[in-house]
Amino acid sequence: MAEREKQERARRSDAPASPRSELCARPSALEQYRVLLMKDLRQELRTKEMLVSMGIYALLVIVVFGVALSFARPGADFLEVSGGLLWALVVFTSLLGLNRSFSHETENGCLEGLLLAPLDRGVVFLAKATSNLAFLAIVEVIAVPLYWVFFSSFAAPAASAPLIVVPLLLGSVGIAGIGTLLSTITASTRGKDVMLALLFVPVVFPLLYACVSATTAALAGGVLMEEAFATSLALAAGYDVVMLLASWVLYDFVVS
Amino acid sequence: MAPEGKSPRLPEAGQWPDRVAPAALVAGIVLTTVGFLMAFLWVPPVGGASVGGAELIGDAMVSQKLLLSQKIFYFHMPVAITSFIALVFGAWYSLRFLRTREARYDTCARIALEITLLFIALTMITGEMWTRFEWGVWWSWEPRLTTYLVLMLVVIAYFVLRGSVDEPERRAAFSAVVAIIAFIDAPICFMVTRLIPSSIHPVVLREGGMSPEMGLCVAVVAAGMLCVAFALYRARFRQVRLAQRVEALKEELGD
Amino acid sequence: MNPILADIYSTILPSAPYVIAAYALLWVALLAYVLVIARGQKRAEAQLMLLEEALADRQAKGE
Amino acid sequence: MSAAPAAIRCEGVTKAFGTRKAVDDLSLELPRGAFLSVFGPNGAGKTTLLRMIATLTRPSAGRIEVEGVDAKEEPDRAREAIGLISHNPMLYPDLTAEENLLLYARLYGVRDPGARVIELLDAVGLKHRRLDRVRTFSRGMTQRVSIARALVNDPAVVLLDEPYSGLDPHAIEVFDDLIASVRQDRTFVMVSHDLEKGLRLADHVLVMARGRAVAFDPKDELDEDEFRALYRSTVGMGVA
Repeated sequence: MAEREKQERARRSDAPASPRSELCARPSALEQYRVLLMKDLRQELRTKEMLVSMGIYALLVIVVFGVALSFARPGADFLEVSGGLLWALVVFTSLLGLNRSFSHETENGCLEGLLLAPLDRGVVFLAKATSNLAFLAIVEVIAVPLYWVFFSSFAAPAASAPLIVVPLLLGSVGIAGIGTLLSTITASTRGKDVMLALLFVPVVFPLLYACVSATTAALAGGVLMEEAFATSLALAAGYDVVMLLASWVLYDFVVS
Repeated sequence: MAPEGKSPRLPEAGQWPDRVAPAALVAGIVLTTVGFLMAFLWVPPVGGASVGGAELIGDAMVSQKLLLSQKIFYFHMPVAITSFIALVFGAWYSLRFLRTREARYDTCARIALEITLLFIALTMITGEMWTRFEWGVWWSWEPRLTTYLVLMLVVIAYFVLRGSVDEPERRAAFSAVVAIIAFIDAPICFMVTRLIPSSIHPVVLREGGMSPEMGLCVAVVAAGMLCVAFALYRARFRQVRLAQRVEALKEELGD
Repeated sequence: MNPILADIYSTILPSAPYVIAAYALLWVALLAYVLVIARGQKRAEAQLMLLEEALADRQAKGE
Repeated sequence: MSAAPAAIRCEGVTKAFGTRKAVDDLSLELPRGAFLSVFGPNGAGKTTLLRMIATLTRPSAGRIEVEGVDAKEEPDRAREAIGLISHNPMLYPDLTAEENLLLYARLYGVRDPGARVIELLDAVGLKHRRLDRVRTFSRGMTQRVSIARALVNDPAVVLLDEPYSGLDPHAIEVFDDLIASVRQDRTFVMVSHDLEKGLRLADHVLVMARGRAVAFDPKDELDEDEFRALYRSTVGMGVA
């Protein structure tokens, strides 16, 4: 039995070394990752579809917040709410972007074209997650100062306010990671917009909770800052690591 | 096994689990009844959930310890345990499906998640009644309740997702991935809501350990609930399998 | 009313509806799931009957 | 030990989910340089077979070898030998023709991507349109870029999945000429509804019904009238 297997293996390795054409040399995964990422960025730079729609959407959400808060009395209490509002803005905007990002891939069956190439599925995931992260970051860079401009009259944030960059970064990484997996799933379902929201919101709930806590702590400063900031960030980072790993492993099953 | 060739080969049934199932059902009923009687007649009264000091929840100051409502706990907790165990099975079957690509594991995972949803709903119902009475509010963002709400939403999303994918194999793969994500998400969610101190939500102390009587009662009911869950799982499995067999037969005869 | 009795009842009566509701709803939900199973079973049986009819028709035609 | 491995060898290939078998115990061996046409009614498993050969779907059982490489064990090596043209062009509409091809060329690690892409675009007659976005192309032109895309890695095996759908007669003619010009010594497998077209190009035919191979023959051993009758009866099976 084992003998036969050995022969079988020998026969197989006898077969021509590779059916690959002379023209090609297998590129490294890093090179493929770079190529895929550049593709997403170039496409976006050309159409600006995602960035524009996400940016305008963020502005609209800010306007809605403005209405919602128009009868609130300005005061220090606002700082406790503002972290949460900021994250509501981020979540809704990223939902919009995630929905968009994968419709490019399914539009002409492009995803299949990528899968035909000798390409690790993890690379596809990482490239897509990176580009989603990049777009989300760009939108945040515009939306967060805007948010500050509109609402800074309510209450002056504590001196530690610039630290909100850290939870924003951790949150965006997690959102881009798990969001890429979930949007790949929902891209080929019926009613995909609703489906993505339905899956995405409960799954990112823990991350959201941790990030809101850290953001609020940074904005309010004081005791809250000392108590909650580090713990929240550690938990958010833990979530990122676990979920990114899980998404990376599970991605193969989603695309094939 | 099924004769080879065209005859439809399907998720097996009729082996030991099906023989055990009726016994499990009886055991489940007996154990839960015993647990019920124990809870009301035997376990000494304990204070209900107490709040750290006096807290304002909803409109009422809550500080007192209430006796009878605590009896809900003896069913609330076993039901919660059962739902999580069902989720573990669901995730495990999903994993096995992804590795083997066999349709029967997909069916198993789906039914395990149905059971999960059922028991999560039970947890929410019993938990609600407790919250309503003890704190006078319908909802409180307490870590456990929040975790279960999130878990319930993910499981509901799982079934909505199943409904919106037509291709059976793709549906199975997608839902398996979601089930595994749900399984990873739940403990993280609990940890996050638990570990982050919140200035707004009261910290509910229910620990301080259970007395041996309480522990025994919870254990009896938990065992009973697990038996009931198993019997239900098996009954549902047989029914779904029958439906699948009929479908397969219809296809064979259809043309 | 006897003040002591009133005191005892006061610890039990207000919570009784919630306790009863919790237990009742628990079993109601389990029962609902059993009904779902039963309905599925019934549907499968109906389908099976259709198949039997089709088979009978086919045999009748074949002869 | 055979002298040269077949271009495509399937052994007992099955794709099943539950009781439903899309492809059922299918075996065939296709020599290098052959042109195989696969016929069959809707749902016969033609596309599933093609997708399995293309390594997009994993077979539940059996073995597929592409150019002597086991497609299940070493999908990436098999992929290097495969090009797929489908009714879906698999091109990003907002990138230019050149950028699209460059993307794929780099993914396959083509040594001189720039030159290769120009050469291919020249071959499909779209060199002068290479800086236009694919979105602005007609269906026929898109499909020609799609041919160039499939050939970017100089594959030994080219798979065609209903390539004619949505093309007008003129575009079909151009498409056929192109296929003929890139034929060289490549192996082709085509899934098509169009019996006449499939027969004209092919030197091997495979008829499938309900996942099984009803007939697999080299074309010159084939009585065409008999084949047409068989085709009609199998297609009829699917419709009823």
